[in-house]
Amino acid sequence: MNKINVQLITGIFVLFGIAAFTYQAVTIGGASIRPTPGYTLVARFDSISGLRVGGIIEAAGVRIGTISGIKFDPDNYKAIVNLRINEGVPVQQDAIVSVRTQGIIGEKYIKLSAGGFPELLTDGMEIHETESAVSLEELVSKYIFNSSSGSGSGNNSDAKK
Amino acid sequence: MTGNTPTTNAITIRDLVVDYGPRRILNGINLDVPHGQIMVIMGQSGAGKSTLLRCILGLKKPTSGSIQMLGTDIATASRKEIYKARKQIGVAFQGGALFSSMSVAENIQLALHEHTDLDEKTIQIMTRIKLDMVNLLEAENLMPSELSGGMAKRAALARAIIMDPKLLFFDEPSSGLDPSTAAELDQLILTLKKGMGITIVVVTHELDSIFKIADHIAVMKDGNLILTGTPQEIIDSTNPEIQGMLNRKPRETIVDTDAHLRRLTGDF
Amino acid sequence: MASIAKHVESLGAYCITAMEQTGRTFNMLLQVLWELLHPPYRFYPIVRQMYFIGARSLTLIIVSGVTIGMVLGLQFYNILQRFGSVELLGAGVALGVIRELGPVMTALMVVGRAGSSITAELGIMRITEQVDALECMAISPDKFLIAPKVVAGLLSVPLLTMVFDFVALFGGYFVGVKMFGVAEGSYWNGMTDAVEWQDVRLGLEKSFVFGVLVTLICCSRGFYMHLTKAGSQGAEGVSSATTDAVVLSSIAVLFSDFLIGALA
Amino acid sequence: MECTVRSQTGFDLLELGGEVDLQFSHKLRETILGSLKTGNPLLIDMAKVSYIDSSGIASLVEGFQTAKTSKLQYGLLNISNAAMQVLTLTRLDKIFDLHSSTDQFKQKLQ
Repeated sequence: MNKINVQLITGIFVLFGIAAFTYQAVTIGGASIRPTPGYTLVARFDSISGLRVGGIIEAAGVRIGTISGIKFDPDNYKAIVNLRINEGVPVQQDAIVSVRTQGIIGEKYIKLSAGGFPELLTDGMEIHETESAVSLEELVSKYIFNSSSGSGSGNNSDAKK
Repeated sequence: MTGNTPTTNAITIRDLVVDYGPRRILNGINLDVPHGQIMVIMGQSGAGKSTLLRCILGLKKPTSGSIQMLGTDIATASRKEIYKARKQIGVAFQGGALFSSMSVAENIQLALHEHTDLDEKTIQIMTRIKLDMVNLLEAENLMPSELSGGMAKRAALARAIIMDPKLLFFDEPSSGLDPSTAAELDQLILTLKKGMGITIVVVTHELDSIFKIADHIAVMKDGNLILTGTPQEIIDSTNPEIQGMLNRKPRETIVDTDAHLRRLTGDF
Repeated sequence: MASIAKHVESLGAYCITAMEQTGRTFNMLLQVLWELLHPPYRFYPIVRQMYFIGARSLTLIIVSGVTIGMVLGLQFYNILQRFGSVELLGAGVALGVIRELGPVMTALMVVGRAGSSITAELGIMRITEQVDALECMAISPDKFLIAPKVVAGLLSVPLLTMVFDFVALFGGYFVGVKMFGVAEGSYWNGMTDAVEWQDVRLGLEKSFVFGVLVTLICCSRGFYMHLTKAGSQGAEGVSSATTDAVVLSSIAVLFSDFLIGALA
Repeated sequence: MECTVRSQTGFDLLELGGEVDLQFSHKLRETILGSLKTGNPLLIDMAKVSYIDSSGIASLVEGFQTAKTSKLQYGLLNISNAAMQVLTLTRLDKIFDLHSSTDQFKQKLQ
C-alpha cells in the first residue's frame, strides 16, 4: 500500500466528512457562526402549545425571524416568547403576533401582522397584541357544540378542559 | 531499579513456582545463566519450557519465586522497570511472530523507530547490517507472508538483535526446518555469541542442535528441572530419564501382542 | 433438581464471564487514555487506521445512506400523503436520519466492515505471538495497537455518520421531489425548519459514543482472546471471537442509542 | 563516548573512544559528516573504543559512503579488539581502509 495514497484518501475522507457536517449544522440545523443581524422583541401569550425554539416568524408569508427563546412566567401563568426579528424589518407598536399552524397538523409558527402606528419597537420592547395558539380540539368542540363565543382568538382562558 | 547488585549471572532464577488453576506447571525452578554463554533449556513438549521462558520475559507472573534478569527482578518489578529491562534483550519467537502488516525491514526497524531518535539513514544501514548477518538481504522488502519458515526465523532473529541486546532468547530455533537450514541457524547462534558476546538462552527439544551450540544444558521434565550441566555432564549422566531422552528408545521393545491389540481395537 | 442447579450454575458462570469481559474492556479504555496522555505521540498510525476504518468504508456508507434515504422518502411519502401533508416529507426524512438512523446505521456498518476485521487481526496477532513480540520489544501494545484504532474509531464514525446523513437527505430528495413531485422548496425548507442544532448535536454525540464503543469492544475481544474459552482454539477461536465481537458491539450500539435518546 | 576532531597536515584525525552505542552514535554521525563537509580526508582513530554497536558501525559506513561520493580518503586507524570483532562479524573489515599507523594513511594520500 502506498503511503501517499493512504494519506491522500484519508484526507479526502476527513474533508468530505467535515463538509457534510458543516452543511448539516449550518444550513439545516440553523447553527450560525455569527448571530444574524437583527433585534429581539418580547411577547406574552396565554398559550403557545406546540411552538418551539428555532421556529419561524412570518409576515405576509415571508420568513422575517426566528423564535429565540421561550420562558414561563410564573406570576400570571403566561408564556414569554423572545422573537428575533431580522434587521430591516420594522415592527409597529400595535403590531399583532399570533401563533399559527402550517397546514392542519404542521409546525407551529408565529405570524406577524403589521399595525398602523408610526412608532416602531426597538430591541427588548414588548409586543402587547398577541393571539394564542388555536387548539384543534377547541375548534372541533366549538363546531360540534355550536359555542357562541367568537373566533379562536386569544385571551380565552377556557382553552383547557 | 530494584536489586541492582552486580552478579556474574545474566539470569538468576530462585524457587520459581507457577500454577495454572489447580495445575502446577513449574515446581520450584532454580537456574543460573552465566554471562556470555549459551544456555539450552531442553525437555519434551509439556515439560514447562515455554512457561519458564514466558516467566523470564515477564509475559507471565509467577505464583512465587524470583527471577533476576540483568539486575531486575522480573517477578516483582513494575511494568516500567520490566520495559526498561526488555530494551536490553532480544526475543526470537518460534513462528517468527513477524508483524504481518509490515515488510521485513519495517519489522526489524520497529524497535529503533520506537526507542531511539537515530537518523533514518543510520537505521537503514543498521537494518541491512543485521539482514546481512542472517543472510537475508534479498528479503528486505518482502512481506512476512512471502517468507519460508526458515527465512521467517532468520528475520525474527535479525529483529531480535537489532538493538544489540545483552541477552538473546530463541524459542525453538530449528523446529520445523530442514537439517541444512537448521544447521545454518545453529552456526549463526554461535557466531552471535562469539562476535557480539551475547548471552543466549535457547529453548528447544532438537537434540542435534543442542549439543552443537550449548555451553550449559538445563533438562526439564514435568515442571521440574531434573539436571543442569555442561553437555558432557548431561551425556555422562546416569539419570535414566535423561538417558531415555538422549537415546529415544522405542517405548516398548517387546510388544505384548494381546495388550497392543486391545489398545488398538478398544475392546477391554 | 440437579439439572436446575446445573442451569443456575451455568447462568452464574456466564454472568461472571460477562463481568470479566466488561471489566477488561473498561480497563482497556483506561489504558488507552493513559497512553494517549503520555509521549511519544504518533499520528501516522492513527491516519492509517482512519484510512482503514473510515475512508475504506466510505463507499459502503454512501451506498447505504442513499438507499436508506430513498426508503425513508418512499415510506414517509406514502404515510404523509394520506394526511395531505407531503410538505413535511423533508422534515421527516431529515429528523429520522439525523437523530436516529444515521448514527445507528453507520455504527452497524462499521461494526460489520471494520470491527470484525479489527477483532480478527488482533486475535491472530495474539495467537501467533505477535503481541508477545511487541511486549518483548518494550513497545506497549496498548499504545501501538489499540490506541490508534480507538482514536480512529472516535474520529471516523462521526465523520462517516455525517456523510451518511448528507447522502441520505439527497436519497430522500430524489424519491420525494424527483419521483413523487413534492415541491423542491417545501422539501428543503421543511427540513431547515424542523431540524435544530440540537438534533444535529444529538446525532453527533451518539456517533462519538458509538465510535469508541465499537472499536473498544472489537479490540478487547481480539486482544484478550487468549483469556477466553476461544483462546485455546486457534483459528476457530478467532472466528468465534469475531462473531462475538460483532454481536456484542451491535447490541451495545442499539442499547446505548436507546440510553442516549432517553437521557437527552 | 569521546569524539574529537583534530586538524593534521593534509587530513583530519577523529579520535574515538569509550562506548559507542545507540545513545551516542548520532553524535558520531554528525561529527563524521561535518568533518567530511570541510573537504579534508578523514582518519578515525579507534584505539580507545571499548565497545561499538551496530548503530556506531552504521555511522562509520555512512561516513565511508559519503567520503566515497565526494572522492575523499577515509580510513580507520588502530582498531581495538572489541571493535574488530564487530567489524569481522559484519564482514566490514574487508570493506573499510584499515591502517595501523598514521604514516600508512599519509602515504595513501599522496
